[in-house]
Amino acid sequence: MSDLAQAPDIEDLDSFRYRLRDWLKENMPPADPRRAPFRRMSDEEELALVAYHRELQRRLYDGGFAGIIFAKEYGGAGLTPAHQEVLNEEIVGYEYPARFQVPTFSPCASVIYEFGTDEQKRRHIPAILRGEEIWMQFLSEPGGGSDVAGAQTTAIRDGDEWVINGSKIWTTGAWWSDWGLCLARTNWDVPKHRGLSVFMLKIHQPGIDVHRIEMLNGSKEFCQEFMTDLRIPDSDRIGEVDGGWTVGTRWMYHEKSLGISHYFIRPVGSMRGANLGGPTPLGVARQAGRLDDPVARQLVGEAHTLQLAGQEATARIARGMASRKLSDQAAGISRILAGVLNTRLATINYELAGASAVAWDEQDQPLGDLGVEFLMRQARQIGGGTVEMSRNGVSERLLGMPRETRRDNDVAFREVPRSAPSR
Amino acid sequence: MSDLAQAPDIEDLDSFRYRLRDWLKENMPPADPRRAPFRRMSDEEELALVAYHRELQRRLYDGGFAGIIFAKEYGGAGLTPAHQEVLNEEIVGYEYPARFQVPTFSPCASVIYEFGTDEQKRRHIPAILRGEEIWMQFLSEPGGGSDVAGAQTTAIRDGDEWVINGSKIWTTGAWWSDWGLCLARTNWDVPKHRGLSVFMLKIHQPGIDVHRIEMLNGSKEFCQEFMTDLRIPDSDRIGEVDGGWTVGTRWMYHEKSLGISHYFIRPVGSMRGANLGGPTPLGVARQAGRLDDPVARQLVGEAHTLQLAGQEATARIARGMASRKLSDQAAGISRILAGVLNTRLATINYELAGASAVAWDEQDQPLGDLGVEFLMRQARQIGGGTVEMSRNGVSERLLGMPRETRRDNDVAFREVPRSAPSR
Amino acid sequence: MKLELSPEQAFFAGTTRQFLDDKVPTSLLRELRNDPAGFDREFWRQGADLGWTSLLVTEDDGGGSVSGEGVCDLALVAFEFGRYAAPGPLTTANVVTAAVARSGTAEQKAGLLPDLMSGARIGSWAYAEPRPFERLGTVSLQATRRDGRYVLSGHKAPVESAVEAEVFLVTAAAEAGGLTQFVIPADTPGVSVTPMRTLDMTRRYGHVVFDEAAVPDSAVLGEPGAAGDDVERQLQIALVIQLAEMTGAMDRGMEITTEWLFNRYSFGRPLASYQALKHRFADMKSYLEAANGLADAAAQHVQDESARAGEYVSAGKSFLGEYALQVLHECVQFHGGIGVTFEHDLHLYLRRAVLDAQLYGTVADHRDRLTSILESREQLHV
Amino acid sequence: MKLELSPEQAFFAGTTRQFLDDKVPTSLLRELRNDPAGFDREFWRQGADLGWTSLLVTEDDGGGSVSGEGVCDLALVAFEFGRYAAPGPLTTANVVTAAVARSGTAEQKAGLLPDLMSGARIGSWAYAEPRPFERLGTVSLQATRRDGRYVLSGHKAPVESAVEAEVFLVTAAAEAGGLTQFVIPADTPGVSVTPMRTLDMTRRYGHVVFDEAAVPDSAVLGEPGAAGDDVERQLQIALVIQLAEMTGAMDRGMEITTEWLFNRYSFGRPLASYQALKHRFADMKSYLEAANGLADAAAQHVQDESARAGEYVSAGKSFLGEYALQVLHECVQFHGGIGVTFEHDLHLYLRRAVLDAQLYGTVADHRDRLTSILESREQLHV
Repeated sequence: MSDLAQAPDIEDLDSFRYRLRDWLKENMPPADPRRAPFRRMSDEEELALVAYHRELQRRLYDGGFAGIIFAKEYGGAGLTPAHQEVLNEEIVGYEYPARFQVPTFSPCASVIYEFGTDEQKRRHIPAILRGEEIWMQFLSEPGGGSDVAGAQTTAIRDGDEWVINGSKIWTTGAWWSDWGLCLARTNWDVPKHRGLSVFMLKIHQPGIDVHRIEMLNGSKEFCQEFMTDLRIPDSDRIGEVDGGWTVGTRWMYHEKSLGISHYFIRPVGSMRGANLGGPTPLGVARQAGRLDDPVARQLVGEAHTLQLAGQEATARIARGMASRKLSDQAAGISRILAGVLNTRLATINYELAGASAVAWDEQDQPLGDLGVEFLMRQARQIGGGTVEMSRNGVSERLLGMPRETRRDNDVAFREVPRSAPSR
Repeated sequence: MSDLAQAPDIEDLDSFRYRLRDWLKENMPPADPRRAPFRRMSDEEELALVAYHRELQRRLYDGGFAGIIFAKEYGGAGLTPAHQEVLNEEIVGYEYPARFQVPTFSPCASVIYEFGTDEQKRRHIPAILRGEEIWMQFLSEPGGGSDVAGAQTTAIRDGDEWVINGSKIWTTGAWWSDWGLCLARTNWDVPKHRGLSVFMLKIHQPGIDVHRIEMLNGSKEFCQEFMTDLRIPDSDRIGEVDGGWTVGTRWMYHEKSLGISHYFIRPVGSMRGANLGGPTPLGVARQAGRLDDPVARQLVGEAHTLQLAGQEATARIARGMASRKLSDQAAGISRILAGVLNTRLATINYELAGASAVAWDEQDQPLGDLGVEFLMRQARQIGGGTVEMSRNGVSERLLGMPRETRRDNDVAFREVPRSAPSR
Repeated sequence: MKLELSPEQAFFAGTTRQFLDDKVPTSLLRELRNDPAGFDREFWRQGADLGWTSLLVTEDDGGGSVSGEGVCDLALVAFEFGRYAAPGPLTTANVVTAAVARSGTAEQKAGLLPDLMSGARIGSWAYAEPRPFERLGTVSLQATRRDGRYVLSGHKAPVESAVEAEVFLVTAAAEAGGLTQFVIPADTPGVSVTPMRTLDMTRRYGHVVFDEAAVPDSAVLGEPGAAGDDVERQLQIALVIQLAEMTGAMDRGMEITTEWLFNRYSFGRPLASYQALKHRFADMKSYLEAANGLADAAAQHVQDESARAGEYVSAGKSFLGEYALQVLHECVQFHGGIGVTFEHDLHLYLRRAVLDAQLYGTVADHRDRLTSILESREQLHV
Repeated sequence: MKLELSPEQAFFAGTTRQFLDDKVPTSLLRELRNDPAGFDREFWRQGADLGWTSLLVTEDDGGGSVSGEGVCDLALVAFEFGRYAAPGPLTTANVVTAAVARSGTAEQKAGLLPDLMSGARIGSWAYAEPRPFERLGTVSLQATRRDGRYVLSGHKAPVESAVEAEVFLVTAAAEAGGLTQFVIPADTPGVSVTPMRTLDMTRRYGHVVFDEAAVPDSAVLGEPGAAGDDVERQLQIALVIQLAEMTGAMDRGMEITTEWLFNRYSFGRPLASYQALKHRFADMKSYLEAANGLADAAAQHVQDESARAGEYVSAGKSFLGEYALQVLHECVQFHGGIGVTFEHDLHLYLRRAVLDAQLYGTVADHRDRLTSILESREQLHV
C-alpha cells in the first residue's frame, strides 16, 4: 500500500505534511498540558468533553483530515497509512478527539468498512467521520469472561426483523454513545463459532437499558446493557447470518492491533504501555518526602526502567509487525508487558506513598489516589482481554505450542457446559 | 498407635527419655558447630564422614536406640512414634548419622519393612540398623523427569533370575553406598503403572557402572548408574511381579512424608525448608560491608522473614498432618515453599554480595560461593521432585481441582509418546 | 488461624463469626462507606459483650480471656474481622485497654477500664505521626513540663476512629529523652481532630493536633520517660491483630475464589481445570498456610512475652504486607472484570489487607527493624 | 538484536556468528575454565581481523564501522558473544580503544591504536574499585603530582583480563577534584596484578594495586581533572556491550529451552503442551522482546551521543540485570535436574548474564543513578 504514496493522484507526504501543519495551527487548539489522560471527571465534565471532541472531529472532517485512509466516497480523505503516520506526528501538541478514536474508528468503523454493504457504509462512515456517531463494542457478556465467541445474547429472526435478548458488558461510556456493534447468537444448534451474527444497533432506544457499573475506585466509565425484545431490521446486520465469526475474527484482529492501526489518530508517543498517564514515580517520591530515602530511590529507578522497557518493547513490536518481521500475534507481547509492568508500577507508587496511600489528609489526595489505584491494579491485566488470554495466544499462536483442550469446538453450542453441575 | 505408649510392656516415654539422655551423654559426641550441613567436601573427607556415621549408627544399635519403631525381631527397638519424637528432641546437640538417614531408613528401609518377605527383612533391616548397609533409590531416569512411573529400565525374567538393562540417575552418593532399591519395567504391553516391579540390588557389582555427575557448582554428590545385563536373583524382588506400583505408591508416600516420618532421626528444628544451611543474610551483608546500606538492610529483613515463614509453615503443616487436620497432600505446600522461598534467599545472598559474587579476591571466597549458589538456585525447585509436580499435587489432590489430561494411562506403555515425532 | 482450638476457643470464635455474619453483611459494609464513624456504637457494645475488648485484661480488673491466653484469643477475633472486613476499632481499642490494664494506676484502671471494656467509651492510640516523622518508631510530639503540668505539642496521624474516640492514649517524647505516655479525654483543650480520608470501607482515621494541650500528672500512664517497653508491647499487640486480620482477609478471598474457579466455565471447561491457574492457586494456598503459621506464631510469642516477640511480629508484617496483597490481587485477577467492580465483595477484603499493610509500620519499616533486631541479638551472643 | 539490519550489518553479524560457531564450541568453553587467560590470543587476533576491536575508531585513525554507526555494529558482535558465551575481552578492549581514539593525542593514537585494534596488545580499563569503594562511580585511586610526574596510589578491581593486558586505562581522582585518566603499560613499576576468581568460564579478572606508581605526563589521556565526560562515555560503551551480550545470552537460553519444551514428553505429552509452562514461557518471550528493545535503544542513544544515553544504559542494566537472570533461571527450571549439571550448556549463558549483571554497576547502582538522572533532568526543565 505504501507504493500508493508515490502514485500521481495521491498527494505526496511532504506536501500533505505542510498543508496539515498549517491547517492545524489555524484550526486546532493546542493541547492542554493539565489534562491528565485518566483524570476522574464528573458526569457533566465528561459530557462536555465528549461534545467538545465531537466538535473537534467535525473540524477535522471539514478540513479534509478525518478518516485519512477511508475512501473519499465514504467521506474519508482517500489517502494512505503513511499519511496517517504523518498526521500522528503532526498532531502532537494539539487537542484532538481522543475520547472516541477507540472503539469508534477501530474496531467499529473498520469492521463496518470491511464487511458493510455499500449502503451501510454510506449511512454510517460519513456520520462517524463528522463526529455524529460514536460507537461502542457490544461484545463481552457478563459471565463470558475471555470467551467472546461464547456469546449468549440471542437474536431470533422474525420476518425482516431480528429480536434480540441478552446482556452486554464493559462498554466504555455507552451512556453517551450512539451506536453499538453487537455480536449475537443466531443459532444454538451448531458449534459455537458457527452460530453467530453481527448487528448494528442504536443504543438509546426502547428495548435497551443502559446501566452504569461502579468500579471499586468509584469510576463509572463502564456500562452494562440489557436488551429485552429489542427489534432491529435485518438491514442492520453486518455479514452473513451465522457467519458472524468471519466478521468477529477481523474484529478481534483490529482490537489487538490498535497499537499499529491506521484507522484512527494515535499521536506519536501515546502508545499503550508507554506510561500510566498518572504522576511520575519521581513526583510521587517527592510528594511523599522520600527522595532522600535510598529504598525509595530504588523504586523510582525501577519504575522508570519499566516504563522505558514497556515503551521500547511496544515500539519494537509495532515496527516489527509493520515491516512483517513479526507476526500479528506478537501484539500479545505488548499486551502482556503493558499488564505486567503497569501492575508493578501501580505497586511501586503505592509503596512510595506509604501510609498516605491508605489514610490521608485532604492535601495528600494525590497519594490517596495511588492507594485506590493500587486496589485497582489488576485492571491493567484484565481490561481489553486478560493477560492469561494473551499468554495463551503468544504461546500457541506465536510460538506454536499445542493448544489448550477445548470442550466447546465440535458440539452444538447448546450442549457446551457453561457452569458447574448443580449439586 | 500412640496408645501403645501406655501399654504395660512398652517403656513409658519419660523413662525412655531419661535413659536415652544418660546414654547419649555417655556414648555420642557433641555436635560440631563448625560442621555446615552443605559444606563442600573432598572425596576423602566424604568417605571419612560416611565411615564415621556408620560407626555412630553402630553405637546407636549397640545401645538399643537404632530403628526405634522397627520390630525387635528385625533388630529394632520395637517402640512407638512417640519414642522416636523423644529421640528427635534429645539428640539435638549431638552428632548422629545424618549422612544416611535419608534415603536409607526412609524410603528404602520403610519400603522393605512394609513389602519385604520375612526373609528379606531379616537379611537387610538389621544390617541397615547396624550401619552396614547404606541404601539408595534407583528411581529417577535420565529423560524421565518428574514421571517416575514412566521408568524405562527393563527387567526380563530368565529362570530364577532377572536381567536388568537401563540407567538410573540422581542417586546421592551411590559411589559410597551399598544397595539400591530399583523400580524397573517388567512388562511393556500394559499401561504404565501396571508393568513395573521393584528389586533390591547391590550397587558395586559387575553389570553396574556408577558415574558421578558434575553439577554446575562443581559438586559431584549425584551419580548416574548404567546397568548392562545385570543379573539378580528373583529372591531380591520386592512385591509382586508387575505389581511394582503398589510398592511405588507407598514409596512415593514415604518420600513425600519425610517431614513427618518416624522411621529415621530428624532432630527437632532441622526440618526441610527451615534454612539454607549456609551463611545468614546478616552475615553476608556484614562481610559485604553493607550493613549500613538501607537497601541491603531491606534484603536482610526480607530474607529473615522468608526463613521464618518457611519454618512456621512447615511446622504448621507437620502438626496438621500429624493430627490429621490436614491431608497428607499438604506436604506439597512445604515443598513449594521450600523451593520458592529458598530460591529467593539464594537471590538475596547474591544481591548482597554485589560484584564479589561474580569476581572475587581469594579472601572473599564466601561471597564468591554465593554467586555460584545463585547459579544453582533452581536446584531448590527441582531436587526431590519439581515444584511444578507439587503444584499439580496441591491443586489436584489437596484442593480437588480437575487433573491434567494424561496421554499415558490407558494404552500399552510401549505406545506412549516419549518424544517429538522425528521430522 | 490455628488448626487446633480448644473447645472454648472454637465456641468463642464461632460466636464471633455468627455475630458478624448476622450483623455485618457485605451490603451493610457498602452502606457504611459514607458513614462518618464507619460503625454503629450499639454493634460495638454488643461485640464488647462477646469479649472483644476485655481479652487482654485480667479477671481481677474485670476482664478475662477464653483460653488463659488472651492475645491468642484476640487473634481469633481479628481473623474473623478479616474474613468479614468487619467494622469497629478492634485494634486501637484493644491496644488502649491493654495498656491501661498493664500500666495504669488503680485510679486510672477504675476510671477507664469498665467503659473501655463495655464499649461505652472508645479509646484510641495516638502513636503514628505524619510526614516527615512517618517512619515506624519516630516520636516527635513533645511532652514539656510546665507549671506542674505536661504540655503536649505536635501531630499524630493517622489515629484510628479519632473522631469517635472519647479517650486518647498519647505516646510522646519526654524532655530528657525516652517516651512518656498519657491517657487523656479526647476533648482536652488544645486537642483537635481533623477527619482523614481512607480507602477502607468502615475504618476511619483522624489527624490529631496537640496545640500546647496541658494535661495533669494523673494522665501519665506508667513511668514518665520510661514508656519504651510499654510502647513496644502496644505495637506488638496491634501487629498481632493486623496479622490475624490480614490472614482472615486472605482466607476469605481464597474461599470466594475457590468457589469461582470451580463454578465458572470458560471454553467449556471449569477455570479450575486450567493448569496455569491451578499452579498459581497452589502457590497462593502455600502463602496462605505460611501466613497462618507466622500469624499464629507471632500471637503466641506476644502472648508469652517471649524475647522473640518483636522479631515475629515484624517478620509477620513483612510477610503478610507483601503476600496477603499479592494473593488477594491474584484472586481479583482470577475473577476478571467483575473482580474490580464495587458490587463484588473481593475488594472489601483487599481494602482491609491493604490498610493493615501500611499502618503500624510498612513492610519496609519492619524489614529494617528486623535487621536491627538481628544485629542486636548477635551482639548479645558475641 | 535489531529486527532490521542493513545487508552489510547482516553480513557482518553472520560472519561473527559463523566464526564463533567454528572456533568456540561449548566443549571448548568447558576446557577453558582452567585456562589462566580464558581465551587464545590467536583467536582474539582473528576476531580483531573481523573488526571486533576497530568499530569505534574512525577510518582516519585506521578503524571503521560497518554501518556508519559503530556502537550499533559493536552491539551486534556483543549479542553474538552472549549467544556463544564467547571468550575474549570484548568489553574492556573496546572501551580502551574507543577512549584512546576519542581523547588520545596524535602520539598516543599512533603508539597504541594499531596494536589495540589488531589484538597484538590488549588494553583493559581499570575503573571499578574494591570495597568499600565498590559503588558505581566511586573513584578513590589518587593521582598525585610529584616531581613532574603523576604518582598513582590505590586499588582497582575487578579489572578484566588484568593478567593478559599489556595496557591499562586507569581512571583516577585528581588532586583538585575531578577525574584524570592515564594510559599506561601494564608493567609500569609499582603496578601489580593478583588474579581473582570468577564464575564465568572464560572471562578473567584481576585485582590491580597501584603502589606509588609513577607515570609521565604523556600517559595522561584527555584533560587532567576533566575526564568526567570521557569516563561516562566509556561506561556507556561498556554497558551497551553488556546489554547486548545479556540479551544474546537470554536469546540462546530461550532457543535451547524452546527446543526442549517441544521435544521433551512427560506423561505422554510434550512439555510445551502444559499451560503452566506455556504461560511462563510467554512471559519470558515478552521480557526477551523488552530486553531487545531496550538494548537496541540504548545502543542507538549511545551511538548518537544523545542526552538520554546515560538514562538508557542505566535503564537497560536495571532491566536486564533482573530479567535476563530471571528468564535464564526459568530456562534452567524447565530443564529440571539436567539444567543444573556442568555437562549441560545452559549454565554457560547464565554465567555470562550473571557476570554482566554485577559489573559496571549492579542493578541497585543503576536504579539509584536513574533517579539522580531524572532529578537533574527535572531541574533543567523547571
